[in-house]
Amino acid sequence: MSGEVITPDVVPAPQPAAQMPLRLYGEVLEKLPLDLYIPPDALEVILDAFQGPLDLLLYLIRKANVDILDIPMAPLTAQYLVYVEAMRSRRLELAAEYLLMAAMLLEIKSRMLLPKPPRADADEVEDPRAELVRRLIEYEQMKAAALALDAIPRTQREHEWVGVQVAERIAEIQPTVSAGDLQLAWLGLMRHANVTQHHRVTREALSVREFMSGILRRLSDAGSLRFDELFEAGAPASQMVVNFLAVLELARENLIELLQLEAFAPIYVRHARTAVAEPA
Amino acid sequence: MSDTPEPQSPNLPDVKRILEAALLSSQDALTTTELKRLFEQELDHVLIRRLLDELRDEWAGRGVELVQVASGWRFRTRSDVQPYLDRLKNEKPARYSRAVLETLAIIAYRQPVTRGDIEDIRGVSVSPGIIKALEGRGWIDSVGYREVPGRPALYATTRRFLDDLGLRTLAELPPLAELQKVMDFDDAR
Amino acid sequence: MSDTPEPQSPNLPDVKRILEAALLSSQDALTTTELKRLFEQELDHVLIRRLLDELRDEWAGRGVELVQVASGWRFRTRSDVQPYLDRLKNEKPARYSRAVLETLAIIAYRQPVTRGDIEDIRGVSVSPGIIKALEGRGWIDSVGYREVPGRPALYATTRRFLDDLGLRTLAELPPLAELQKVMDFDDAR
Repeated sequence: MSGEVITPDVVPAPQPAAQMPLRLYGEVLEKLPLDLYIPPDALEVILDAFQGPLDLLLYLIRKANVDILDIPMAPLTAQYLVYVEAMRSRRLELAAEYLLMAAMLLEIKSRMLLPKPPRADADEVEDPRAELVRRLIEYEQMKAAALALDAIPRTQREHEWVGVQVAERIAEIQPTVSAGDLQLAWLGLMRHANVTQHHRVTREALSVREFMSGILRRLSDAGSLRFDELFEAGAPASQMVVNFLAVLELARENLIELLQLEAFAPIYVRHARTAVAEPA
Repeated sequence: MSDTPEPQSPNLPDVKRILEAALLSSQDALTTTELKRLFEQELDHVLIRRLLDELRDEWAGRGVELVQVASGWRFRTRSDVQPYLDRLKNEKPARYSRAVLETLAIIAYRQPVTRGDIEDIRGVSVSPGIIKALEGRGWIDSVGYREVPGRPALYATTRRFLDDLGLRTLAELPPLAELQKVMDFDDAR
Repeated sequence: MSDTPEPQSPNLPDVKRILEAALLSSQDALTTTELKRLFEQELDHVLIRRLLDELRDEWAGRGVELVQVASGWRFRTRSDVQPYLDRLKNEKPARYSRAVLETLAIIAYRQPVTRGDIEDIRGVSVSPGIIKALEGRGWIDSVGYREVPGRPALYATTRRFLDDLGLRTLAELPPLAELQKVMDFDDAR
């Protein structure tokens, strides 16, 4: 993909031919076709500039200012062949497409020379040039479209996308955990420790444990509470029972102390030996 | 699940401020549907659209503009500041050869096309390097195969191609020249 | 094919406009020395600095702010729009490690427990980071101390833990009795 492309427009204007005669298929060309002359050292560059035989043909047609719908096949073919011959004589690597096009042009030219068959439906006879013209027009269209596309301002040439840094996250996205994850974690633990029996916890016991935590939390806030304050008046009986079990379990695990100064005096509940200095 | 407090329902100036921040910081263009997701409350498409238009107007005349491209809304620098920004860049922007540009034009205007189709139109063979360069830029990709012997790949342009050229749809491509002549010719024969 | 003309000497408003566009489109922070390279004429450091200060003031109160960081100047989103921008992201949240999940399970099912209790059950030491992570999440807290030497903290799950897991009470945690069956089944095959 060579960057700089020399468009056919920079081909120098024809100059009077004073050099060696050009030969076309062995015959010396007496008269140079219009707009044909190319300075020898420019040939390579110029041929490089053509994208292929269609591009070359278009150049010749546009330069000669002829109607693309009524191409004079003889001069065009002659000009084209001179170019191709020039390429060959300079041993430039000639793409096969150029030769294929030369054959096609010669074929069209010869068909144009044949007398038209005297038919009634003469309208239906197709112009031998039709297919070539269709291709030339389509290619020219795309050539123009390529230039138009390239003229559109585009990112990284005329524009840059704006992309402002996003401030550091305040809080990273937190992992989610489901109850099932916990179940699996416990399962893994138990399998690993093989202490299932020991740690079997029933639904009931869990409720007790929840109340245990709750009582400890309240004691942390309040310091100590009257025993009856641990029970919510009007709570369902089942809840009262679970709560009571929680108090007993806390006492059994030495997590709380139950204090009664004298018989029938209120019972106080506090963290085990809370009197010991507790870090603030 | 995040620890950040749920944002309150923002009022309109805040909505615009948030839209602007989202568009300025996004790596890609954002559609109005995506922009609606910024807000907890359900905002109307028409409202978002109106605020985007207001933002675009507010940015007019600055070095950066809000544009609507194929994949949504996006800020980009204006072309008149680009020569300055180029001074900061170490590499020059890619220039494409005529072969690449013509191939791109054929894919853009005639898609989906096979490499054979492109060769028919250009009259020369298309090197794999050209297709690779366009694919590498993210401007074309293969969208299927033509069910003929060899199952050649069918190429089409991408949304990124439109985005990079600042177009919303293929219909915004420059109209093809000389189409009239082709018609005349077809009619004439 | 764009033969962009050499930019003319810009006047001051243009300089500011160009600085803004460069900073908005740059991937990295830009130093004043780099910013000077935008312009052909030699601009004073003090001038650039003054314009940057002006820009910073002009952007105050918007969703994006101009900040000076160690590596230079850059625009970035303000933290208050972050919760909105987060909604656009669809990254998957991270997952907790097995160690964290097991610790959480032990605290949930055996609360109140000390770190020592957790270590007894898991058979490995529990890093302070795990406890911190769960406390930071607001899922566990210390509800007291066990009156043994060292007075280790007793951990329990919080209301927020139940809320986040969509449970009303701990009793709604998957029953462990059923787990036993699952395990028996697993062992049997």
